[in-house]
Amino acid sequence: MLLGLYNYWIVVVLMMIGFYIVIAHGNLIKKIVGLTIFQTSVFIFYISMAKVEGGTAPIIAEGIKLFSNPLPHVLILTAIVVGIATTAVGLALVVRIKEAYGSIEEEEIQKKDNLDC
Amino acid sequence: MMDTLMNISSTLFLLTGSFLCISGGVGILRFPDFYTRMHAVGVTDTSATAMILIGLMLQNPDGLVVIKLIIILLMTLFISPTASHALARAAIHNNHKPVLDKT
Amino acid sequence: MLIAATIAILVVMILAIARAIMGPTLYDRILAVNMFGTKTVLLISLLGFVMGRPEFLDIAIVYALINFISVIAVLRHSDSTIFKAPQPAEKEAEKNS
Amino acid sequence: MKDLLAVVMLAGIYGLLSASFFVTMDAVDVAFTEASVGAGISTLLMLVTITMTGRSEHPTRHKPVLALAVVVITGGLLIYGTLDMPHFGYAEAPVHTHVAPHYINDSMQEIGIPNIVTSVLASYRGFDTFGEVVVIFTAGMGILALLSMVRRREDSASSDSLNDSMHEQYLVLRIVTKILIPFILLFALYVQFHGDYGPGGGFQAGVIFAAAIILYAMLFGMSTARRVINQSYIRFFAAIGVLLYGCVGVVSLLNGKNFLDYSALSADPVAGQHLGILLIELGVGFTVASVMVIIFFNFEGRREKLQSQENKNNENNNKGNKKT
Amino acid sequence: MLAHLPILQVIVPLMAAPLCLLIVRPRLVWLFTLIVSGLAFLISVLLLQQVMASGTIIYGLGGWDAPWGIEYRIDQLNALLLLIISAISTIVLLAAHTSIRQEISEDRQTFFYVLYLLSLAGMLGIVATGDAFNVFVFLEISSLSAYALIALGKDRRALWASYQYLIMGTIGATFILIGIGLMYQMTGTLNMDDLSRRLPEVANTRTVFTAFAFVIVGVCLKLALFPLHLWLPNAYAYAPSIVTAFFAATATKVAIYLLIRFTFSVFGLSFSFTALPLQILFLILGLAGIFVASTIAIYQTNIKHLFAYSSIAQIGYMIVGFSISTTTGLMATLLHVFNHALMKGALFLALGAVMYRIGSVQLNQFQGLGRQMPFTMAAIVIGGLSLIGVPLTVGFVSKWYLILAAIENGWWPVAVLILLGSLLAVVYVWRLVEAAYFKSPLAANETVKEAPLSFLIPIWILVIANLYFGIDTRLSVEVAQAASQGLFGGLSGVGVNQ
Repeated sequence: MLLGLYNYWIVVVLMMIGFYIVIAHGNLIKKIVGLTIFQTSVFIFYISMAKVEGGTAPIIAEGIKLFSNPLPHVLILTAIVVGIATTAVGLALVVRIKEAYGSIEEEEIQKKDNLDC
Repeated sequence: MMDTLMNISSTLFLLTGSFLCISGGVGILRFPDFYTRMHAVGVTDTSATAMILIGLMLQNPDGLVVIKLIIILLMTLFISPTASHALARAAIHNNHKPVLDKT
Repeated sequence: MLIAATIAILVVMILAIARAIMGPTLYDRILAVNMFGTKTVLLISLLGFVMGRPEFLDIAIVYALINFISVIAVLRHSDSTIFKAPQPAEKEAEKNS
Repeated sequence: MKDLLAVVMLAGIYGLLSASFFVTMDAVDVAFTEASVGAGISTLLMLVTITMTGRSEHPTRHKPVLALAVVVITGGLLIYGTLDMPHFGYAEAPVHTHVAPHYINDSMQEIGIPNIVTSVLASYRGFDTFGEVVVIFTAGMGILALLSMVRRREDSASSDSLNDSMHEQYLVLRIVTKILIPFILLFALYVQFHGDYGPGGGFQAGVIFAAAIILYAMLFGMSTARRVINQSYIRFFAAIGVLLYGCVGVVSLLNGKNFLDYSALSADPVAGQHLGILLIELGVGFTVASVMVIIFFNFEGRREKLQSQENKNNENNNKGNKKT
Repeated sequence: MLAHLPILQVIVPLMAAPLCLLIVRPRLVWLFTLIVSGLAFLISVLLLQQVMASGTIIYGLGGWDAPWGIEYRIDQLNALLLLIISAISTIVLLAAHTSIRQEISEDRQTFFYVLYLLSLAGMLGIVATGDAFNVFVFLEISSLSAYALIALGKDRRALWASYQYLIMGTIGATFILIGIGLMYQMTGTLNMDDLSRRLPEVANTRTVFTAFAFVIVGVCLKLALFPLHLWLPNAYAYAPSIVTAFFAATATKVAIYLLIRFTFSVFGLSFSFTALPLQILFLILGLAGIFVASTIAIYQTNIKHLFAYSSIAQIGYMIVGFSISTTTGLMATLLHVFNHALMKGALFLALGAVMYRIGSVQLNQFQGLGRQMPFTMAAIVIGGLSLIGVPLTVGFVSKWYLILAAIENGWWPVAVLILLGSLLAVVYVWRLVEAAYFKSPLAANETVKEAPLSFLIPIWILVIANLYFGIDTRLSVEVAQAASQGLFGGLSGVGVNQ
């Protein structure tokens, strides 16, 4: 009976993989990759809640009665844009950090900072 | 009559396409070095795509869909050989040696 | 029949991912990703038919496009100095070649 | 996996996979966007970044027990939360019974566009989309504030040298691309204006348009691309997109309706909706395309600067060796 | 146009931002930004009057009714926050040109003002909207611009701080997104008012519980609540002075607003404080925040760090008031939100002035500044007294109501602890005063002059506000009281549909 939820469980696992990469890895680019995976998994979660059994894409055409829910699609369209914006800014920061510190490893940067002050 | 013919032919096309796909997949996994793998993929990719797309065209022979399918087909015919070519070129350029038989 | 083709493509996708993970060299990975992309194009077009709404093929076109662009991007940046320094895995590959 | 390049490629594959999943979940518009963004643009940006920051990750010594604990707790909480959810695909779930039916049943009369997603995106929740455009604009400004720099001659020189090397190497590529680019632009326009009837719309169109330009820049060298596309104009285009969107809203304000109420744009409300959606999609397209180009050009500019510096250093080293 | 005030509040700065790009000369851009921000301030004043006069204002965007379209919903709480944000931003901007011209290179200044406006608009949008997902969108607008603004700092550590903030902030935002998604899945709506009506039906499901937990954690990440505060000190310390002054006074306040809005209005008091042991949890975290942060602040040598940690401590006070969750307690929190904005605005602006003259805010640099920059240092002293909570300053008012609330609830120990926390504030403020007035200036700083008027005017506007609202508490108290009572009445106040 709980099988009706398997989809959400997979999504949760994906989310957690991304989340783990973000908080556990020391490499700045890897953190950002993890962030994208985390967000994408959240998108998958939204989209799967919009699915209706036997429904089709919410584009009205004759002869089709049952549509999936369009609202989460809209939300996720917006969220994807937000995601790419964040990724771009984050990567720009990584580039600048590399130029300033000569490294993109969290530990080394911390060391250099401690030297600074 | 016509439909049955079409169905049969599309089925055939799809089957051939799938077979080519699989063989390509096996190839990319099993072949010893980069260039041979590339051969496997480069050959099967294009033809398999063509086969399957033609099969789909026969499935649903009406206006826009077929046109789009043709566009996709053309794009793949353009792109995938170009990509393979450029890839091999780059591999050579950054002197990446093929495996010659060790006998 | 469509289903059969879809399954075949999914299988191939898995193989491609395997190659992309194993490597060993950069070019193997690019190759695998490129193959994966073309297979995705096929998968999308097939899915359209499987779900009975084949008018959404634009997505497949975009895929083909994006795939091309990403391959070119990798190739172009493979000229830059940083990629010239190969990974240990690749060094081994060079050795037994 | 220590090779960042492989990491990025696999991330791109994840984008492609999730997009195919969206197709199976009937979310064609989302799949469209995810394909062009998740698999395309973000992978591209990460690649450029890697070429600047180096490709291998240093091994981390400490064992991240704490991180693991946090993740396990969060995941556990989420799983626990899913237990009372309506089942997957269950048609009577509140999601499908409360607000959405209104969109599905009435959007055809109120807005008259077959693509429900577009009508919700552009009209019912038009303000969210305005916010979305502003987010992209913000990102563009942020990139400019972080990466933009005054260009000098030696940078372009280095890019020219790269340019030539590409020329010898990828002749075939260039020719094919030359043929493709016009079609890509055409396709972008199709996506832009077909968004009311099928998947697509301003955002996707903008990304595709930008993709064409990026393709050109990658194959024909940045300096050539800079000659074709003037940076300062692109900034203005980005601004104009946002302004166009906003002005549509302001016009409806001046006509005495609420902000972004397109029915104020014309005597016949449905026609007004059509006009409004057309205009704002244009605005979205403008902003997205130009911001994407801005982002890519600034990253590339940084890369060229670094490369030219490296070349200079190498030359100096060689000179030093000769002297000794 | 009066009917359209709620939306004008947000779109005026929002659309001014791209216009800035069309103006080239930084000075003009600054003037333009200042005018726009002043306009926003004017609008927020009018809004506050309207709300106090005629209750909640509802504004349906795109002309669609609430659950289908997005609606703006301004009650006393929103109006108060809008007023604070736009006022602080306007005052801070007065000093911007002088400070920015020195701290940011010529070709970046335009982008600075664009991002500043965007961030302002984002905060206003978060506060004004009545739609859960719209909150997320505007949250991202303000955060993205914030990351870029912080990274504009001169020191390279600004980049690293900004990156950490980006990671933390994005995780927080994604958590909020997950929470909103779960809520939506159980209720099928995104409109806050609608949510507050439909959530009770499903209140005892595990999903809603999870949704609540995620939203709260996400907001607390943005809020820099004690254990999650790690991104804040560096971000404040290395950002350009103007940015620090603006964010220290406003950013965390917006997060507090979100916390209050979600717990009281959306989930409803009865659910919020029974589902989780939220009350006691927040009480502990708040008190811990007060003591730990104040103690760390005492050992800082970089004064920006010092006041950043004191901000975390002040957030602790607000959370304590929030956790008391009586009308008085909430009122104290809102008062403290208002007052803390005044104090920290003044303090960080004064630090900006010191930065402008000396180029550093290390403690030893302050030696003897009491004689060289008398007005600036006097402002810092008054701000510090206000932080401590000395009578006749605003700090006293909010602490007074806070202790009152604690005692009403019979929480004597809490009241005592709050007083002890203030004593810690005495310590770290004293170190600054000592350095400034009882030490002879460094040889390097012999020739330092008083800060220019463009700094002194905004600083002293804020300082005088500090004193005025400390003496004549009618206005602030009245608004805060109305707001907290409105919250306990729930969201469904008398709506004036426009």
